[in-house]
Amino acid sequence: MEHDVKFISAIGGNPADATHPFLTKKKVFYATLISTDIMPDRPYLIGGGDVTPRIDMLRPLYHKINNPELKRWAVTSQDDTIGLTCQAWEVGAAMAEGWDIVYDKHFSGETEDFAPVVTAILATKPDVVSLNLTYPTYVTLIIEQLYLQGFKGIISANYIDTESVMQKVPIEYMADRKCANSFPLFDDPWWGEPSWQHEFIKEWNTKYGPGAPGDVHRKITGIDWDHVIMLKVWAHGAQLAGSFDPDEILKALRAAPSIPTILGPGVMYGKDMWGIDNMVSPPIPIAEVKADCKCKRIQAHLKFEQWFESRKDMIIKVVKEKGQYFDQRK
Amino acid sequence: MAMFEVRGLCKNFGGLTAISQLNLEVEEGEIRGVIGPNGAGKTTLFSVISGVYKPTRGKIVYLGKEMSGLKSSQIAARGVVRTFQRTALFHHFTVMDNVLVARHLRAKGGLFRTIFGTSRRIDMEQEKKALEIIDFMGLSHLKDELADNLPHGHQRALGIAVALASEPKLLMLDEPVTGMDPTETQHMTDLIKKIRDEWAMTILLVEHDMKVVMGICDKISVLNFGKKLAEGLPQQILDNPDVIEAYLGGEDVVALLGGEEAVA
Amino acid sequence: MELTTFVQTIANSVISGSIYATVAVGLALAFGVMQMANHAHGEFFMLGAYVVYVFYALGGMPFPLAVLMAIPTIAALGLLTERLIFRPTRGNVLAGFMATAGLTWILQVLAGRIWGLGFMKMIPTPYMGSATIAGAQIGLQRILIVPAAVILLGLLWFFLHRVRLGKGLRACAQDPDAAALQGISINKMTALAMGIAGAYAGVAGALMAPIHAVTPYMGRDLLITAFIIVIVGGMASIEGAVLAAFILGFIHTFVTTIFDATSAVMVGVAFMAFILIVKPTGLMGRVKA
Amino acid sequence: MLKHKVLSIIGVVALIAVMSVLPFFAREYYVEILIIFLINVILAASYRLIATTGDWTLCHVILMGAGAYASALMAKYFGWPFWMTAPLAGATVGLVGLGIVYPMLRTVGFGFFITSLAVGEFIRLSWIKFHNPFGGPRGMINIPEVGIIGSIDFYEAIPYYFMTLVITLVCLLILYRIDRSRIGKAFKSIYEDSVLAESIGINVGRYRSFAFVIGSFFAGIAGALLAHRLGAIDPHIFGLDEMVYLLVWVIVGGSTTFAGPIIGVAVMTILFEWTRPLMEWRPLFFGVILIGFLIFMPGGLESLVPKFTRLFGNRKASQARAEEPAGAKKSVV
Repeated sequence: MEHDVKFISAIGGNPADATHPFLTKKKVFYATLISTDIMPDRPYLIGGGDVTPRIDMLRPLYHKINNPELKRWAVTSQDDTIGLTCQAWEVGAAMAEGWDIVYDKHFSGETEDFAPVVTAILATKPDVVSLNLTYPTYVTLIIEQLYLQGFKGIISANYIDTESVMQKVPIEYMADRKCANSFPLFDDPWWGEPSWQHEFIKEWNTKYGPGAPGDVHRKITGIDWDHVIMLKVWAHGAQLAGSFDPDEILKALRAAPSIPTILGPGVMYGKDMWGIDNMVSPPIPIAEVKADCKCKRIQAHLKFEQWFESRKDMIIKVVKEKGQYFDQRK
Repeated sequence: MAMFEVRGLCKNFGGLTAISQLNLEVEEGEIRGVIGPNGAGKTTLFSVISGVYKPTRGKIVYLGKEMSGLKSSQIAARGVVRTFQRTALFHHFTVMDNVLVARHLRAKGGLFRTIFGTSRRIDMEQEKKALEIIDFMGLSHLKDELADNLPHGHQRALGIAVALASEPKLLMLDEPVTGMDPTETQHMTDLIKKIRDEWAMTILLVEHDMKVVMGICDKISVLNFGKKLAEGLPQQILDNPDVIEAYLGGEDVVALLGGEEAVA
Repeated sequence: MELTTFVQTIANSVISGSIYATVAVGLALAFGVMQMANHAHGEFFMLGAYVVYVFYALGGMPFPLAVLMAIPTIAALGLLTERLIFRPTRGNVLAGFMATAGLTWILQVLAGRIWGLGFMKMIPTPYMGSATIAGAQIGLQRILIVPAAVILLGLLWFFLHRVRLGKGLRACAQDPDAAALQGISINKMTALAMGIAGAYAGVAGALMAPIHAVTPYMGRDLLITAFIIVIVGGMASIEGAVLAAFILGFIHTFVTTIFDATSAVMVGVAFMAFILIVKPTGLMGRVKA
Repeated sequence: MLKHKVLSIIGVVALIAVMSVLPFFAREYYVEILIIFLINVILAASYRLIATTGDWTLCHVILMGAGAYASALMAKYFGWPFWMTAPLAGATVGLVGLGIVYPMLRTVGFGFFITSLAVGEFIRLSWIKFHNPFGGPRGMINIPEVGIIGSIDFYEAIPYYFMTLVITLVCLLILYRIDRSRIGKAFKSIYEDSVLAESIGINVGRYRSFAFVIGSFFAGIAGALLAHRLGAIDPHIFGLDEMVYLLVWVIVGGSTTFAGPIIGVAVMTILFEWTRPLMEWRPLFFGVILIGFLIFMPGGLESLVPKFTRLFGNRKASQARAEEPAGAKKSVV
């Protein structure tokens, strides 16, 4: 640690596993997007910028409210850590919301051709096909197969890259399937004008957008703004605490009634999910793909905590059965 | 009964027959010549006996034990070792290492001895033995030279040294003197005799050089088109009209063999 | 497994078999002719897909044309590889293979640098929609692959059996020395073989571009499959490669449908090991692998 | 010859001396690099042992991975200490090697090479497939540290470095003895002329698998050292790219002499660190090096040594090479 690092922001997943003991020893404040990295023995790691798996737990609720008549819920995701853990939480939530889980398998990260995977899913005659935390590339290929193999139900996912799916599938199909995900667009009028979100997206585009000096040759992704959330949170905490000491910052954040994030005011939460209140938990937008604007539009903005408190016993039971509760993932 | 027997041996490659219904009996301590025109199946015979090819039919019996179908290494372990027509050597080994590797069968000392260096004494013995063989083949002045850098004659000699080093009871020499000048040939011929006499080995010899064959073989078997054409003492072979017909195409034998010394 | 699912899976198998075959024949042919194996074959496939990305997705050229563009482009790359890597390492198959492993890295980095990493490239599907065949729904884009593969393989067969040059190529594949004696120029033949290998890998990639996730690393996983196919088929045997390609296509697709892709590859490897034990020369090969 | 020996002994001693003071002058980061370097030395040297029989493989890195997993599992689930798990990991991988080499022996040369790629992939995929016990794509986390022995905390870089250094030296010594023993000679004789070797009683099949198993054992040891340093392992750090890096080391250094691959690792590690700034270009850079060496210096750096010695009129040059079976030009295949 030559440079006296105070804050590291990373996507998380496997890299975190190797570095963690070291960073903890050195008391480095470490933010990861993916809350599955949060562990009681990693006191200085906060997460939740990526709203996973809370969004995956709220989508069953959202679809139940809108389509109470539907019953059959199929869910899949790649078989890595985040996939396994987040799918466990989603299945728990879906069952708590009264869905029948008809398909609950993981496809391999090695998958080259998704036709067989989708064939297997459709063989279970699902009303909803949920892609949980499936990576965007796979999401595109799976939705393409759902389209080609004639799926007629609802498609729901953690994150849908509308742009690339449109290359493979008519926008109308996505609209008809009520393609829902929880990564909103920040130019969505829903945020209101003026709003922090709109300012942020404008700024990002001038910095990294097409033709800009730091042109990254792509649209902003969830990953991009996730980092912002965590940095914002940390800065806020440092302000409240008036110090860079991680313990102070954490104390301050936990005490704060509400923490500003790009998705709205959040709180420090997660003891029942990760064994420590290190998950930043803002309210969760759910957006659907619309044909008119060929884009996602926010339909709902759900608060997580109260809902979770009311369902948690059942959900946690399922997660434990799947061996994905934090104390089982050592 | 004979030390080494081949009974009704057949070897086919796809359609063509290389050896058919061959019988052979070799007595202990004998030097047996196997001759015949090119493509008569001599080298194939060696390859089958030494386990490079599996026989199509027939038996190979050595010291009363069936041997057909074993791997070359197992056959060598039983004491039957062959040399090759091509100068088969470990070309990037020194002369010494060539012979030492060939001591493999006779040397003890497994992995652990190797690792803990307790195989020193054994190594010493082996080197002593190897030097003995090298010296016997008249290569001691070259022992640290790369086999690759040796002149042809010495390479042939080394080839035999390698075979000797594995201490066979039956040694099969495949054209040991090809490409040698008269002096080298004479020297090699004497060596082969000495091997039989001093190392108490039985020798099976394939050779084109009639002088050599006639000179050292106790008995000769003539192959033609994979079949045994004749068998007997050198003189009998020379007098055998079939042999003269088939093998020497009816020309004047004596002339061909370079006069009286051959006949004698 | 329900009937429709079963039919659907058969269809999927045939499609992936067709692609495998198109990719593997080049590998087998090249190996037969020059006894050299190209580790960068998967990257040829990858670049074939990028050709379509550039000419069709970016350049707005009609899809079929873009696919055809891949043939000369990647064939040229094949010729270059033969001249610059395989000829200097001729006779040393491991050296050639490792050198092309280096080429793999070079091509992957260049593709990543030129066209960017991150998510897959966006390539609009030229022929959206799907057809129903015996209760199985298959995307037109995929159905397209089967006739394409049949034509490509047919052309190759015709070339190798009816055209003088092709016959010479086959002669080389069977016995390079004999061919040389007949006055066939080995250099010319190896170049030709690599050209064809490139063309076929390239066009396969091009056809897959709208279906497969187009990234600089898309060739990597295919490589192992392709080599398993060549080994199972019998190192230098083109017919064997085609046969093995379809067998692997069925194995991979069925195991993926019933279990998952990881198991599919594992079963594929196990199958190869089994073949090696019972028939070391491969299904239709003469030479030992 | 004796002079030659004395010189090389002095050289080795000097090298060890340098290696033992180096960490005290290096920043922590570089000590970590040195640890990985030593592990790679074991890997490369054991790879060469297999290659001396003429069998080049593409699964050696995966066998190291098998060692890493084996040691991690034993440490995690049975709570065994490192000094137990490391050798046991070696033994386990030795057995794995014995198991996989059987079908592979049906092939030679390139067939063997490519088959080993597929078989290795099988092993790697089995880690992804079986979440229990291997942890799937995430691999294994919280692998116990070597911990505190006596008063030394082996979590700290420098103690771990010295432990690794000692283990590496022991491994190298053993590998060197085998290389020089009758067994090592038998390996090389197979490479030189397997038909002749078989004809003088060397069971080629058995010795090829023997070499493969020994090589696997040491790959396993290297894996154990790696696992307990990283604290977390997953299937992706044992992929084909890493394997090709190993090939780069062996080819750049040369496989004819015992020192060759070690030189390769040293030079390439330095280059690797040196090119860190141009991260995303690095594979291209190494690809060029690989091609360059295979075409223009197939003997690797070691092949320069005899050239130099000849330059300085050393008659021993030919003998120096003579100690080794494979001429530079033959160092591959």
